[in-house]
Amino acid sequence: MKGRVATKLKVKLGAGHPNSTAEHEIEIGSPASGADAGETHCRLDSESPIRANWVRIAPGRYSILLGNRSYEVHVTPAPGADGAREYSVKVGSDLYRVELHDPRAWKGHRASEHKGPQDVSAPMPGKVVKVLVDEGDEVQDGQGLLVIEAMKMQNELRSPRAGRVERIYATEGAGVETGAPLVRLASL
Amino acid sequence: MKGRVATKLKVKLGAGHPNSTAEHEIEIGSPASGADAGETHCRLDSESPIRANWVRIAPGRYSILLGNRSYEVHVTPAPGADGAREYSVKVGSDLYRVELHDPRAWKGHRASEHKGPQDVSAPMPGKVVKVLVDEGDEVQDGQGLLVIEAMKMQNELRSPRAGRVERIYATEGAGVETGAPLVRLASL
Amino acid sequence: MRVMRACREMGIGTVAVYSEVDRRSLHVRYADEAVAIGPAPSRESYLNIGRVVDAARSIGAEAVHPGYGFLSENAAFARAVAEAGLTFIGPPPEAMERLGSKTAARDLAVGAGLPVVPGAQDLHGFDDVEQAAERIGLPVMLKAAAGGGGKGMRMVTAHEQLKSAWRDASSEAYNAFGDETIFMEKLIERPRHVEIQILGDRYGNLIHLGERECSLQRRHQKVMEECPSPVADEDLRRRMGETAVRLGHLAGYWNAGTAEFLVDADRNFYFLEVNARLQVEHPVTELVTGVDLVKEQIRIAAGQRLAIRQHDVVMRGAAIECRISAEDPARDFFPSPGLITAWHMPQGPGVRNDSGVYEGWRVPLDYDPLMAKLIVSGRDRAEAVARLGRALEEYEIGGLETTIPFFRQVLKNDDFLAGRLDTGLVSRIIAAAGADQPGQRVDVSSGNGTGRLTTEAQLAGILAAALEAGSGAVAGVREPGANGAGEASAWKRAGRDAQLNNWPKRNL
Amino acid sequence: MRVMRACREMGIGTVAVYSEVDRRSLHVRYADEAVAIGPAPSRESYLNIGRVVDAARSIGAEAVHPGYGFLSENAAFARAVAEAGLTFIGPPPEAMERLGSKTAARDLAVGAGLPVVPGAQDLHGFDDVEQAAERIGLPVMLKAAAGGGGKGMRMVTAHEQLKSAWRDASSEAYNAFGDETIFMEKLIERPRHVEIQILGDRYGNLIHLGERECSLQRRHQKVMEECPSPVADEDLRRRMGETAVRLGHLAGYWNAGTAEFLVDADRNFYFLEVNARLQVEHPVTELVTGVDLVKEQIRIAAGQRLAIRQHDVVMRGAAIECRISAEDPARDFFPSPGLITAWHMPQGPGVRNDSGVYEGWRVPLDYDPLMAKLIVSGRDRAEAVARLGRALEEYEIGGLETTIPFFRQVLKNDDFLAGRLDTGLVSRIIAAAGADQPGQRVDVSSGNGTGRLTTEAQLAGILAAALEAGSGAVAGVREPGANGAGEASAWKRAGRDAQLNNWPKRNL
Repeated sequence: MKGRVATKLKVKLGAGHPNSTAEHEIEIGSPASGADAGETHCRLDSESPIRANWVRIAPGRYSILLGNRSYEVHVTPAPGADGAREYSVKVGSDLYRVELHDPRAWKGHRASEHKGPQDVSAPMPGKVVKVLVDEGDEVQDGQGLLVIEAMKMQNELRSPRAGRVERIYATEGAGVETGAPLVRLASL
Repeated sequence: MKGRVATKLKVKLGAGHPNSTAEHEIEIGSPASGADAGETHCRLDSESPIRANWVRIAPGRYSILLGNRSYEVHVTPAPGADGAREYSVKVGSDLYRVELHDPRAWKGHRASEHKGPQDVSAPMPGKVVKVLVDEGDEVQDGQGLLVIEAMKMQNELRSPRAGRVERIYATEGAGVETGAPLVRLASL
Repeated sequence: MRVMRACREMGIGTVAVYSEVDRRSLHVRYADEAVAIGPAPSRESYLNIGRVVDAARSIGAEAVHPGYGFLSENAAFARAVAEAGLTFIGPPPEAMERLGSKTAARDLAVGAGLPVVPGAQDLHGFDDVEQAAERIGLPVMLKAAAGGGGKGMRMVTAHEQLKSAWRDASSEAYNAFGDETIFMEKLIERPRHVEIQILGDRYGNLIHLGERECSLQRRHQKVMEECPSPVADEDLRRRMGETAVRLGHLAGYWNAGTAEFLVDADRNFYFLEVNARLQVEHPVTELVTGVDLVKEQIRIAAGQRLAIRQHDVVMRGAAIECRISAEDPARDFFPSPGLITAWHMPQGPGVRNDSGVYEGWRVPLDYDPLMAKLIVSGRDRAEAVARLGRALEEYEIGGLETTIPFFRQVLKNDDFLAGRLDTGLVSRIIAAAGADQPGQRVDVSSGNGTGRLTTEAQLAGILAAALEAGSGAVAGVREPGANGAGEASAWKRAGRDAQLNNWPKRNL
Repeated sequence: MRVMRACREMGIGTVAVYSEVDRRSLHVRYADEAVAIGPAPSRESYLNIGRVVDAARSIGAEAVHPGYGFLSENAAFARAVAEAGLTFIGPPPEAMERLGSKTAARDLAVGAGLPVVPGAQDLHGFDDVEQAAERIGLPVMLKAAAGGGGKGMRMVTAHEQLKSAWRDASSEAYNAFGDETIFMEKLIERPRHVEIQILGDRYGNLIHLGERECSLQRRHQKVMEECPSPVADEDLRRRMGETAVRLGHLAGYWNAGTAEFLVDADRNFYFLEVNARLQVEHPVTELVTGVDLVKEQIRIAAGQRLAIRQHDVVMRGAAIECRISAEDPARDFFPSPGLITAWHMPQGPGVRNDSGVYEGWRVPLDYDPLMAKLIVSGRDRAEAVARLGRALEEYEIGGLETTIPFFRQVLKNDDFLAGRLDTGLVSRIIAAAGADQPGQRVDVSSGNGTGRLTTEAQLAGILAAALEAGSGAVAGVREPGANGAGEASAWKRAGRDAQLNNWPKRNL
C-alpha cells in the first residue's frame, strides 16, 4: 500500500471460527497512503471493479461508499495476530477476520502453515477440570481436548486442527497459567 | 510538575464569563510525572491538606478521590488559550477555566495584563449588523460593542475589558472574516 | 437518523442525501445508500428540489421522507416527489398549501369558528384602529401588516396610548416596508405555547395524540419541550385536540402534523398555525403515548389505515426534551462550532438520546447548531425533572460549548419547577443568570444536593489541570496535524468557505 | 450504577465500595464518595461483611443497598447492617431466611397449598420410589437429595425404566455424596421460566408488577429476558401474581422480590423459589409498568408506604433485555476479558442502556463477565424485537469478544420470533449455529433485510483492512506502553494475579 497505482492483495477471509475461511484476490487502485479520505476503485476476484469513496472517521473506523452503498467498517488488529496484517473487521453487524498477503509471498504460505507438531496451550489461567482425549487419539478439527474452569465457568478447549494427540501435559485438577502447554498435536 | 517533593502553583480560576475570576494558591505533593495513577496530598490556600488519590482514565479525564469524595474531572486546553497552561475544567456539572502560574513568575503578571491598546477581532465569519459604540466612548467590561450575524443568528460581541473605544474598523452591513479587527480599545 | 432507525426496524432500506461538507455525517454513515447532491450551501444541495428528487429517482427509491428541516414543509417539493413517481412521506401538497401560510390557516380557522387570537387586519387610519381596539379590548399589539422583525410593533395597554402608538407604528411600517397598513392583535400576556399532535390516514381517519408544552423559547426558537403540558387537564386536552382534528379535516390533511396554540392565563386557547411535518420535539409525545410517530408516518404514506383510534391513545407519565446545540450560553448563545473531542451521553432508566453527531466529528458552520436531543421520561413531571438533572450531569461534551449549562439553569428556576411556563420565561432565566456576581460561577450548585464543598470540587479540578500540565499529553481527540490551536483553525477553515447558509438541518 | 442513578434523581448522596482492581470502575467514578475495602478476591472485599459494614459506618452512611450480586441475599449481612445502626435496602432478614433456601421456600408454598413442581423427598428404597412415581405420574426426574451438579440424576419416561434408573441414581448418589437418598420431581417438558415481581412496604401492603419471561438461559444463567411473557394473559398473570403475593405475606416480606415459576405447555405454573433482592432483569418490568423499582426500594426502606396500589399497575407495550457479556459465542462462550478499545451504544427511540463499563476500561478476570445491559421497548413484542435487531446492529464494542453476535442469532430463530420459548431453546440455537458450514460466517444476514450483497460488504471490509494496513496507524484505544499484543498482556497480568474469584458483580 505504498501509493502505487494499483495494489493486488491475496486475502484470507474468516468468520468467527478460525477454521472457516475463504480466499480472495483484491485489487485496489492507488489509495493515497496516510491520507484521511480518498476515492479509488477496487475489485474482488473476477467481479467488475467498483468505485470506492472512503473516509477515516477515527483510527480503525472507516466509512466506505461502494458505488452509493454505505458501509461502516471497524478494523482492529486481530487478537493473537502474529503478523501485522491480520485484522478483525466488523462491517455492519458482521464480523470477519481478514489476513492480507502480498501475492508474491503467497506461494508456499499455505504449505508452511500447520506443519509438524503443535502445542495447544492454555488461553487463560484456570483449572483443568477434565481431559477428554488420550495420547495416540486421532482428533478432528474443533474436537474438544480438555475442560478448563475459569471466570466462574467451565470451558471446553477445542482442537485448532485435525491431528493425533502426541502428548498430554495437563493433569486433571491442576491449575494452569496462561500459555502453559496442555496437549501436543502431531500431523496425521 | 517535574516530580519535585511539593509544587506550589498560583491559580486563576474562572467560570463561564472570562472576567469572573478568583485567585488561589495550591500546593501539591509530588505527583509522579508521566504516571497513570498516584496518591498525593494537596492543599488549597490556607485550608488543611487533603489526601488525593488520582487515576488518569483517558487523556484529559481524571478520577480523583479527595479523602473519600469522588470527583470526575475532564480537562481540555482552554479555547483560545495563549499559554500552554490554561485549561477548561469540568468537575461534575460545573465548568471552570483554570490558569496555572508558577508563583515566582506571578509578580508583575497582573501588571502586564491588559496594557496598552487592544484590538477586538471577529471570532467567526459573518456580517456586522450593528455597531453599538462610537469612537471615544468609554465602555465597561462586558458591554456590547457590535452585533454580528452568523449561523442564522445575531450575536452581540462584548468588550473583553473596560476601556475607551479608540477606533472602529467595522462598518454596518459589511461582511467580516475570522480574525478581522473590529474595534480598538485603549486603556482608561 | 431518527427516520433511518424507524426504517431499519421496519426492514426498509434507506438512502441518505448529503452535501459536500457532510460526507462524514452520521446520516451518511448510517444509511444503506448515500448520494452526494452538491456543495455545502443548502440552496445548491438540501434545498435544491431537482437534485434531491433526481438522487432519489436515480437510486430507485420508492419514497422520500423530508425530515423536519429544509424542504419538509415545501408543497412544491411534495409535488415534485409525486411527479417523479415516488411517495412523499408527509401530508398532501394541497393540505400543505391550505395550511402553509399563517394567514391562510387563520382564515380557515376563523371560517370554521375556531378560536384564534382576536385581531383585526388591514387598518388604514386611526378610526379603523380605534374601532378595532374597542372590539378586541386592550391590551393589544399593533404590527406592520407588510413585514416582521419587530418593525412597526407597538404595545398598547391604555386607551390614551392608542393614538401615538398608531402614529409611531404606521410611520415605522411605512419607512420599513413602504406600506403603512397596520394590523392589531390582542396581547396575550405571559402566554404558553402549547401544540397538538395530529395523525391521520388517507381515508379520513384523524386523531390527536395529546399536547406538547413548548413555551420555553429563545428568540422564538423552542429550546425545551414537554408532554403533557403542566397546564392541560383532560378537558382542555380534549377541547384543543378536537379543534386540531377539526382543522385537519377542513384542510384534507393526512399524515403527521401539529397545530400550534397560545394558551392564556385563564386557560383560553387560540389557534396560531399548523406545522405540516414532523416536529423536532416529537419524541416527548412518543414517550408518553408509546406511539412511534415516524413509523406511523411511513405506514400512512404507504396507504395503510390508521391502526390507532382516539380511545387507544393513553398518555402515561411525563417526558421532557432538551435541544443540545453548539452555542455558548455564557456568551449570549454565540455559535460554537468546532471539533467534538468528547461525546459521552447519559444512559440508564428513562433516558433517550437522539443524536446526530459523534466524537471526532466537526460541527460545521454551515447549518443549524442543533447537535442532539436528550429526552427523559418519568412516572410524573417531578420524576422526569429529577431524571433530567441527573442526565444533564452525566452528559459530557468536549471541544466546544453547548447549551447544557443553560438547561441546568432552567432546572434551578422556581417557575419551571412549578410548571409555571410562558414564552418569556427563558429570557427571564437568562437575565437572572447574567445578573450573577462576577467571580461566581455560572452554574452554582452541583445539582444533586449532596452538599459537596465547592472549594473541594475546585481543588479536584485544579489538581487535574496540574496533572494534565505535568503529563505533557494533548487531551482529547485531535484531527491529524491539529494541535492545541484546533479551535482557531476551525474558524479559519470556516473563513475560507466564507459562506453563511444557515438553515435548520441536522437530521437527528 | 443503576442504584446510584436512582439516588441522584432522589437527591441522595452515594458511597461506593471498591476492591483494589476496581479503582477505575465506573461505580467509583460516578459515586459521590468511594471507600476501598480490600484486594480483588471477593472474599476479602465485596463478600466481606465486616469490611463493607465498617466502610459504610466510617463514612457516615445512612443506608446500604446491596445491589444484586455478592451479599444481596445474605441475611447475615442484612442483620450486620441493621446492627451497625444503618438501614438495609432490602427485605427483612427473617423473610430472607424463610425464603432463602429452595427447600424452605418450597415447604412454605406446599404448606399454603400453592402449586409447586410435584415431587417426593426422602425416598429410601424402590418401594418409596415406585409409590412416588405412581402418585406424581411419569415422566419424572430422580435426583440425589444430598447434592447437585447433575450427579445422580436420571430421567424416567416409562415405568419399566424406573428400577434401573433408581439403581443407577442411588448408587451414583452414594458414590458422590455418601448418601443414597433420592428425591423425585415431575419432569416438566420444555418448561418456561416465568417470574413475578413483587413489591411491598413495612405495613403489609404487597403488590405484584406482572411477570418476566426468563426462559432464555445458558447453563442455568439467564441471558435474555422480556416482559410481558408471550405465554401470559390477564388471567394467568393475575393467578401467578396472587400466588407470589400470598407467599410474600406468608414470609412477612417487604421491599422488592421475585417469585420464580416454571410454566408447562398447558400453562400450569409451579413455584420454584424466591429471589429476595433486585434482579438483574428488573428493567423490563420498569419499562412496561413505568415504575422505578430502585426508587421504590429506597422509599420502602425509608419507611414510606407504597404509593402504588395493585390497580395502578398498568402494563403497556413490551420490553426485552440482553445481557452483554465479555464472552466469545464463537468459541463456546469462552471468557474474553481485556481492554475495551471501542464502546458505542445504540440510541434513539425505545433504547435503554445500563452499562457499567467504558472505552479504555479493562474488563478484569476477577468477576462476572457481565458488562452492560441493552433493554429495548416497543408498542408490542414485534416492535420490541425489531428494535432489538436495529439496536444490536448499532452496538459496537472493540477490543474483546461479546455475546452480541449470539443475540443476533436468537433474533433469527423462528421459535423466538413466535414467542415459543423454553429453557432449552438457547442450547438448540447454539447447536444450530454450530452446525453451520465452515467457510460460512457465523452471522449470515445483515439483519435489516436490505439485500446488500454479501461479497460487497466483504469487499468494504477488506478495503478498510488494506487502508488500515497502509495507514501505519495503531487502531483503537491503547494503554500506555501497550501495542498490538495488548490482548496477550491482559492474559499475562491475569496470570500474575493467579486467582479465580468468580462472583457475580458488576454493579450496573
